[in-house]
Amino acid sequence: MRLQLSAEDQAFREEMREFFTTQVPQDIRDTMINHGEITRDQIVRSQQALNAAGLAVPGWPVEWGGKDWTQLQRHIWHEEMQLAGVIPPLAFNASMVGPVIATFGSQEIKERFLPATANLDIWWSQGFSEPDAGSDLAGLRTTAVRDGDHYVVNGQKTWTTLGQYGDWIFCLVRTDPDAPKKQMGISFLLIDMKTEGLTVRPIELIDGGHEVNEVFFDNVRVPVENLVGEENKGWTYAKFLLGNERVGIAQVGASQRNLATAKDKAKEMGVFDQYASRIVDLENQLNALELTALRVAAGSAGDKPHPASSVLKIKGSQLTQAVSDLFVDLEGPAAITSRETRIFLNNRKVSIYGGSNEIQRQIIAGTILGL
Amino acid sequence: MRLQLSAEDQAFREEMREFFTTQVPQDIRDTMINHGEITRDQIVRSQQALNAAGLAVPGWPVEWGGKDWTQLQRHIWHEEMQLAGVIPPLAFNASMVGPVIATFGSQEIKERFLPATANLDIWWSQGFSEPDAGSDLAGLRTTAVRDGDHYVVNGQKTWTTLGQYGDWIFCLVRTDPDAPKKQMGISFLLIDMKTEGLTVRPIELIDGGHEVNEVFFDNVRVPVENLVGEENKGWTYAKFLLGNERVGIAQVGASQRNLATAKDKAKEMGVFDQYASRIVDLENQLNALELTALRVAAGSAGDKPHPASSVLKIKGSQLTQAVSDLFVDLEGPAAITSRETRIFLNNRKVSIYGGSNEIQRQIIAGTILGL
Amino acid sequence: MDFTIDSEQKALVKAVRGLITNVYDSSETRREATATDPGFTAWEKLAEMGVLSLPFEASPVEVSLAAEELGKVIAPDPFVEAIVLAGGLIDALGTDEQKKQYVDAVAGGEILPILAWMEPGRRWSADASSVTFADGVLNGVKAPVVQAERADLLLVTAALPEGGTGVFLVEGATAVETTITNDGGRAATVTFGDTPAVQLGEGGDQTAAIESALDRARIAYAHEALGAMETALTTTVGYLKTRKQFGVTLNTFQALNHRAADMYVTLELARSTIMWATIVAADEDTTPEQLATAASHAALQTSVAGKHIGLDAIQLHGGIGMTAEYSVGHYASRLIAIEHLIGDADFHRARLAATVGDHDVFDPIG
Amino acid sequence: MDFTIDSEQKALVKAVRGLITNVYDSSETRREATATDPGFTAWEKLAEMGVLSLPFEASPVEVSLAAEELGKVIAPDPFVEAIVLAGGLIDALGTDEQKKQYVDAVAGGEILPILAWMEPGRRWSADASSVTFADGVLNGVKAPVVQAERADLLLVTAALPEGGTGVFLVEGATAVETTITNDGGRAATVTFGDTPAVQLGEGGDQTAAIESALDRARIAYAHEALGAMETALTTTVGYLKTRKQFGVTLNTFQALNHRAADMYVTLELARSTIMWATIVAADEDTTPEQLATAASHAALQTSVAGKHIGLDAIQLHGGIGMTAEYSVGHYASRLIAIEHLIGDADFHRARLAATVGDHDVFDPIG
Repeated sequence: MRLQLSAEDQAFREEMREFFTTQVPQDIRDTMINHGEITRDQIVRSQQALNAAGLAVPGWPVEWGGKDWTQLQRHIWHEEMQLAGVIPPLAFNASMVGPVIATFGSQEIKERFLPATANLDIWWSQGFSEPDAGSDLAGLRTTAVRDGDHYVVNGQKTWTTLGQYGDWIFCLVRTDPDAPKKQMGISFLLIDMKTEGLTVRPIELIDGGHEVNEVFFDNVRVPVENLVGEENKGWTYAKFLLGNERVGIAQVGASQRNLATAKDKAKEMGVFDQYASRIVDLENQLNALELTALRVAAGSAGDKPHPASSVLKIKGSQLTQAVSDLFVDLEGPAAITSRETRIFLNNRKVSIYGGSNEIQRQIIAGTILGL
Repeated sequence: MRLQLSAEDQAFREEMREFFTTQVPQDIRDTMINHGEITRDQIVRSQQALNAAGLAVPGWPVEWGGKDWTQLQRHIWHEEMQLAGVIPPLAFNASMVGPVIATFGSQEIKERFLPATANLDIWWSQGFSEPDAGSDLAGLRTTAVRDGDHYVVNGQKTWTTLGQYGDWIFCLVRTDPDAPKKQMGISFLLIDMKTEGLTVRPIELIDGGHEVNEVFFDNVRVPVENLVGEENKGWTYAKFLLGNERVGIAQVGASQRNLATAKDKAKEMGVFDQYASRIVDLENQLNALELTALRVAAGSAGDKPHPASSVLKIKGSQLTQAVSDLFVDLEGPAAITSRETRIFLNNRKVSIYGGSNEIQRQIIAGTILGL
Repeated sequence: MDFTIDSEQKALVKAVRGLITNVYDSSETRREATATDPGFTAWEKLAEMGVLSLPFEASPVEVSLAAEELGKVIAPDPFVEAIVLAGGLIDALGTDEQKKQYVDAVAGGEILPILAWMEPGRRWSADASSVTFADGVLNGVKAPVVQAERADLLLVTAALPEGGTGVFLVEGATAVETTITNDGGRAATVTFGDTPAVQLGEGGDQTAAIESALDRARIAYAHEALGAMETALTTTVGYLKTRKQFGVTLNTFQALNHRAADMYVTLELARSTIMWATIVAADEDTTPEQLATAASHAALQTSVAGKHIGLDAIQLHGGIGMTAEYSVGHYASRLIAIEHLIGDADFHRARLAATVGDHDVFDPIG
Repeated sequence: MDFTIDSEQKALVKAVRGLITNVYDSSETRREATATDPGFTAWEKLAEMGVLSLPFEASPVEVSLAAEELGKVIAPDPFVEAIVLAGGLIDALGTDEQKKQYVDAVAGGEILPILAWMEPGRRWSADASSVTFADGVLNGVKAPVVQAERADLLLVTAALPEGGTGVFLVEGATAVETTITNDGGRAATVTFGDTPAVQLGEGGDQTAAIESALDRARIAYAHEALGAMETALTTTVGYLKTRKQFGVTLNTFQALNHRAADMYVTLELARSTIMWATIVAADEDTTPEQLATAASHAALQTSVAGKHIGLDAIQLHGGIGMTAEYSVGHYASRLIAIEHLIGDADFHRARLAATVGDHDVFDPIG
């Protein structure tokens, strides 16, 4: 056991901190730290700044811009990024479709998409969830029927986050409706969102914002070369994608930064003493979460998700919400008009998406406890 | 809607308060209020004082000593009794076997048992739970086989509260092992605990106390005239018994009295300000509970249990435990030797017995919400 | 002690319910209403039915029953803000002449009055500090002021030169900057710069009357919240029964059912306290201190229960609960807003803590 | 940052586990041990194995690993009380001569030292107040003092005439009134009446050293609690898998499984903080302030997690969990006891609140 990072990791951490606090445009970091509205342009500029320094897609294979980092270094990278108020690389590109293409795609498809994906020249959207499926992802009904050199796609996706900015969308589609199990017969398809027959409809959320969308496919013709890997093997790639995203799942850096901001705010408002005990409780729990994330990062071998990932997801989402709740209460009567309240409402999503906390409990009970 | 009690109920309340605070021996009330150990003798003297005034078994038929009170009056009676630190009449006698005998027993059995039951000349024990049944009461396995004028009883009961003091025990026994459903073929039998073959073994609880017992039946011969009602109809009587006990289920008077004591204690120890917010929260919740109990009492018609009884059970047990927890924390370091900690540990039972809180949630979900 | 309502009150409930569920017949209708200024559409009908005259002509019981029905559909009309709070204050403090001038017009829906009492950086105090009155004019800033732009008459709390706080009437144009509130309503920052105003009533320190008016409003808000919580739970239960996942309806999953059961426990306990607070307010022997205690008990239950039920309603729905097209998210939004209009849980705990050591057992009917 | 333990440490864990699970091979064996004074039976074997010398010869890591193994079977032996706390204080403050006199004997199990620091009516303060030292004698009352009657050597904190608090050594008979603690241990009220005593170490105010010794003990207690929580959860999970009700095993009921999952979440988060606190204690650059912060973080996690896991373990068992013959109730009892030995959640929240405003983001490895 050792408290300090190794000299190497310590140097790595300082390098990251130095980069994030000096080389990413200040306007972007200020907007993040002050809970402002992030624009598409800011997300692109942020990722391109990272990518220029080779820091956008560390989890990818080295030949495609990745870094041969340890899990701990990837944790430090993510943590320092969040603490500095840097917008993390777009998850759809960096953590989702990128690794799938890099792992399962043909050389041709890799060359065609990976550089543009790392640099956010292509903005990817995710086409997984469907209206009637919810947590039951494999129950999807969007079909892709082969017609010569094309697939013809029909159906609907939903909860497509930031789909309004999307250039391309990676989709799970049903290519074999007669497969004996619903997990079979699914393929992983890349679709240009400008193709005829594809329409995006905004979904307004309860915070009044427009962050998710429905995407409709009406006889959308997709060239067969846009298939990733093999036909009907899409579920395997989807599981790989979903299991891949474990760095940063707890959003602990963001919550820590927010709690620090909340302290300043409480002091400014002259109510620090009243909230001190609540702040202590949150700091104590965030510290436990941060240390657990470190344990998971340090203890992860290879590409297997650590069984404690569900712990990080549950507690991480609860603390994101609890810190947000603190901001709302700090506002006092002004909460009724405050942006903090909209953020609080928006943050209800973090215990729902990416496998709801009920699903995570089910995973812990089943996989870890054997219940 | 009206805030005050009716003039009649107000007078009733004053009469009860007057009686409980002046006519029940002070030593008993002091022991209760100061969380002392209650003796068998104190329980008997308390009930006999109540019975002498006709206040021990108000829920019984008038001809057997009952009162033709409204549910609200029964609530007031119970509440004032608890606030005054009076030991409520022994539930096994007053709320369980008494009403069953009065409702389903023959005239002979009524005359034989009811007066002595009301006056606690007979101390009844309850023989319902069995070691392998838990919440699944109907899965009982103790058998009673007819042999001439007797039943021969074999098996084991457990969780028999205060069974060490018991004179008689009322038991659910299986008289027809071949009945098509497990709820059928059960009978309700009264057994003299001095009968040969019946042994009581103490169960020590985690607070170090001896409050529950196992009761073993080894060819215990019970005269057939000790059967209540009809053979194989015992489940009906048991359901009646279990549904009957809704007055006082929330123990709100006791919790209110305890919270008042806790306030005094916090003041004495000079830590009132530190605990004020927690005390407020408890008082707020107890007030909600008390008002809900009043609503239930006022809204109950006839003998149907009000659907909100499960609400009272869940919240009542949680608040009993929460007030107990406050006492432990007030003790500070002395908690490791304090009787309050043993009471706290003992109070874990209140969310387990009488239908655990998990069972109560199941009842609410199923019966009230239709889930 | 009697929690039942009489047949006239039942008829009132039925009438208000009929009216309001007709105006806001779906979540979509309500969304359309809040999308266009001033953000509510039932006002005239409520006036016609006499709902707006309840605080002046009936008891707090009728007021609360109406508020609860409005809460069940989270009607965006400012019944509590304008009628119970501002109207109630005119009724409580106004001179005969002022009452004559305003009460019928308020009850008739012709004049919408609003109380501007909250000040930036302060927390639900009944006294004013940053807005002052002197020499016939008001100066300072009030925020947030619900529906200030739509208001025909502002009642403004202001610090008096001689100490204490008075209520002042301002008609017509003031500097108002309006934003959409997080529950789809409107609130504004109102700036007074030498704004001429006359005091409501006989003058002098009116802090106690303001506090009591706030407490009555808190109780009415609590009933509005109660209605909202009830619908949020009913909607959630309905969803669990019908929504299928993994080939079965969600009520197959015991963990979700138990969460719903806990919501029911919370709802019924809150209901008892909130109903009781109304009965306390309606009782003629109630002192201002008793009213304050009852209002804080109701507000504390409302804050804690509103958050529990509102947020779990979203969680048990999953993604659909996050969308503006579906209803439950709006219920959660409104419940969070009410918490911060009536004073949050911390505020009411502190208010109750000031007296919790003065009594032994708290007796709600004593 | 490294949470892993080396092969020697793994061997230590294995050895301690082997020893202690042999001595306390069942819940029944432990009950028998606690039924007879002094209430523990592994002491000699722990001495033989060298476990009692760990605080003097090894790092806090080894101490914590041993404490955790003892916690897994809730061994009633006063390892933390006598060896980590009292022994640690002798080692930290004693003169060379005192150390020579006591350390080996303590490590060898020949002398059982106990620190008498808590005073009736006070809450976990490191300074003494009601026990005073003057003119070579102690006066006043200490309580509760764990295992005071069995102790061969009492270390007594006492207020000094010139201000500050010193640690004094008392050998042999003192007025001791022993009771059984709620977790089956022994604690006493110890009364000093002109009791002759000599100060440990060089004299003067020793409050800071006492505080650091308490903080090191808190971290060891936290590991003991961690071991207890782990067993409580494991036992509960095992019960859910095997116990049948309504004809099926309890793990058929999703609501119960989700409760167990929440216990696991609590356990793993507590584990991270508690392990980290040990690493902080083991680091040679750690300041007393950093040690105090780490200890309070660990203690706060321990209090909250211990209550959650201990009490839910009983609840998920049902009636059997309430009985002294079954194990989980004793785990809950010990967890509640530890909370009140190390300072409860309120105490540590207040302690952390004193500095929480001084830093921006709290960095556990900075």
